[in-house]
This record gives sequence, structure tokens and C-alpha cells, in this order.
Amino acid sequence: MHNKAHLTLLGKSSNVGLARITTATFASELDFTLSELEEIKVAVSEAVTNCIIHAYPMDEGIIELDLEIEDCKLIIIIKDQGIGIKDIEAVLQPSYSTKEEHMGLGLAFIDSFMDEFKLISEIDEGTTLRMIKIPEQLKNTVE
Amino acid sequence: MHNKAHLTLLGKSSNVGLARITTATFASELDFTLSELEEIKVAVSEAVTNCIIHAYPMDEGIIELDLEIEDCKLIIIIKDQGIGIKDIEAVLQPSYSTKEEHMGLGLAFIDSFMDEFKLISEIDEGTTLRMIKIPEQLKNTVE
Amino acid sequence: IGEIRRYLRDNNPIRVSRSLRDTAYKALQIKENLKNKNSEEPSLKEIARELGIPRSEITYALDAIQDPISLFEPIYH
Ligand SMILES: Nc1ncnc2c1ncn2[C@@H]1O[C@H](COP(=O)(O)OP(=O)(O)O)[C@@H](O)[C@H]1O
Ligand SMILES: Nc1ncnc2c1ncn2[C@@H]1O[C@H](COP(=O)(O)OP(=O)(O)O)[C@@H](O)[C@H]1O
Ligand SMILES: [Mg+2]
Ligand SMILES: [Mg+2]
Repeated sequence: MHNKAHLTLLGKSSNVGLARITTATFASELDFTLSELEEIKVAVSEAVTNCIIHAYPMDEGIIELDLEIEDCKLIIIIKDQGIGIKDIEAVLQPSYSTKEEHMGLGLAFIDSFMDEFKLISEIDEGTTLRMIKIPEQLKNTVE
Repeated sequence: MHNKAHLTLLGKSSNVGLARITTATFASELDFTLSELEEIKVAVSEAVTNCIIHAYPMDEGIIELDLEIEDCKLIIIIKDQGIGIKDIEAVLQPSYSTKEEHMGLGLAFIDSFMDEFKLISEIDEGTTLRMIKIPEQLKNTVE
Repeated sequence: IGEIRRYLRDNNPIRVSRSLRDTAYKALQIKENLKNKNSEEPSLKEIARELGIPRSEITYALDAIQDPISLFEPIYH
């Protein structure tokens, strides 16, 4: 099974839902349960919200969402061209946030809900988050 | 109010739902009723299905969906790089189809469900369908 | 026009689609039933097969009945 889609959107809060539903709909081709689809939606919401709040603090930048199904794996790549991350090690710590009122749990959620995730960033160039999720059902049959 | 999104997808029938849901979610920022959202979904399904069946009869080509909200109007542009349409006048006739088993009503539905629509095509270059829908509620207040 | 009417009567895409809420609750109900029967959570695919509604429409309906998640609020407390 192979499929691909690409969504480009403006970084405004009303578009978080668009990213979430498009991803969940794309993902539903695989054997995910409703709870797994919820986890995917939370991960995408957190990632897109990070782009809106952190990557583009001043204006509405562009967010790119790459969706791919390959060998029954769901691959999600979320890319911004925002301010970038100075210390990746630091932001990966749970409860770490560069914004006072924020919980700093977004990336921790992503870590716990996805099978793999990787953050790549360059100051003033932008940030790319790559996540992979495999249906639990499939993992069980493979074992 | 202004918003924009762009979805690129592979022309396979399992992606018709993706185009429908992404468009309906994007559109729901405007004051459409549920039945208007259903009409939008039907129009998008018909248009994307046309790309899959007619524009790319042999392979899975790429379909581009441009979504825009401008002055409370929803603008949907669906583009393929397929075989194109020889006689646009002819295909706009209800019940006209170049495929035997087909009803030839897709474009008629689009015509009746959308406020404006325009078909532009070039043989071997591809086809672009541009559609506009305005919430009924809004039309009533303007009058 | 007569033909369009006939087509709509036979396959009315609007009438066929039940209300979002109805679809969402039916999907959740089927999920529970299948879970009890097989003692493991069914996939959306299985729910869609049982319900006879496309997966994408179920995803859409389920999202529609959820409380909108606030952008600046953590999702789980
Ligand atoms: N796309 C991004 N661009 C720039 N910085 C980011 C991005 N995503 C995450 N960060 C940084 O990582 C930190 C931790 O993110 P997260 O775990 O989601 O917590 P929170 O969003 O609550 O701060 C953020 O405070 C921010 O400094
Ligand atoms: N994207 C497209 N590329 C090429 N031809 C198209 C495209 N969309 C529509 N057509 C042509 O227009 C005709 C009428 O389309 P439609 O009203 O949807 O009816 P049907 O799909 O049932 O044939 C099609 O039979 C086809 O010849
Ligand atoms: Mg965050
Ligand atoms: Mg058609």
C-alpha cells in the first residue's frame, strides 16, 4: 500500500483543525483504532500549534504537512520556515518551554503517542518534525 | 476574513474522501449550513472523481486542490495535468459523458450546487475547475 | 433536469448522509460492541464496514462532536 498527500496552510489557529482532520482522514486508510487516530490528531495539533506559536510569533507563516503511507506505516512531516530552535536537547525535556505560560508538554505528548519522531531545526531557517506511527494491530500480528 | 490552503494528492479513489473532508473542514469557517457543506462535498467528489477517471485514465496522476476564503466566499480550484477536454460546450450538457457506463451528471451537480463554476482545459495539458460558493445565510442579509 | 431529479431521488447524496451526530454516536456504539465481542479495540476500517459509511465521513463526524481544543490550553490536565 502506498499513498501520498501534501497540505500547505497558513499558520492561524483556525487551521489546526484542518491539519488534524486531514491527517486523520489520510491515516484512516491504515488499520488504526479510534484511540490511535485520536493520538495522531493530538500529535498533529501539538506540532502545528508549535509552528503557530513558536515558529511564527509575529505573523502567519506557512506550514507544510507531508503525509505518506509506506509499508503500512504512517509518516507525517510538519515543516515551518520560522525562527528555529536553538537547543533541541533542551526543548525535548518534558515541562521545558521557552514561553512562560506554556506547559512544555507538546513534544512529550508527541513522543509518547508516536512510534518514532525526530526534530530537525536551524535558527532562522525553520523546523521540521518527522513522526511515524504504525497500527498496534499490525505490530501484534508481526510479533 | 481570509484563509488559504492547498492540498496535493494522488489520483486514487481512496483519496476522494480526503479531498471531500479537507474541503468541508476548510469551508466550515464560513457560515454554511450542514446541507450546504454536503453540497460542497458532493461537488468536490464529482470533480476529483472526474480527474481520476477521465483526466488520468491510465495511471494515478496528481490532483491539486486550492482552497481560499475571500470576502466570505469559498473558492475551490481543482486542477489536473491529464488528457484535457476537447469540447467544453459538449461536456457541460447534462447527461453527456465520454464514457459509456457513466451518467454524465457530475458537472450538472456542480452547476446546481455551486454559485459559480468555470472549466478551463487544454488537450494533453490538463483541466482546471474553479468553483465558488457563498453561504445562503449571507446572501439573504445582503439582499 | 428531469434526469437530475430522478438521479437525486435514487441516490440522493444529501439524504443518504445522516446527521453528523448520528453517525458519530453509531460509530462509537459499534466500537463498543466489537470491543466487547473480540476483546480488542476494532480499527476504524472495521467500524466503517459494519456501519456502511466511508471511513472519512466517520472521522469527520467524530471530530465534529468533540469539544474544540483550545490552542493555548494543554489538551490533558
Ligand atoms: N516549530 C517550532 N519552532 C520553534 N520552536 C519550537 C517549535 N516547536 C517547539 N519549539 C520549542 O520547543 C519548546 C517545547 O515545545 P512543547 O513541548 O510543545 O511545549 P510548549 O509548546 O508548551 O512550549 C517550545 O517552548 C519552543 O521553544
Ligand atoms: N478533469 C477532466 N479531465 C478530462 N475530462 C473531463 C474532466 N472532467 C470532466 N471531463 C469530461 O466531461 C464529461 C462529463 O463529466 P461529468 O458531467 O462529470 O459526467 P461523467 O463523469 O459521468 O462522464 C466526462 O465524460 C469527460 O469527458
Ligand atoms: Mg507546544
Ligand atoms: Mg463525473
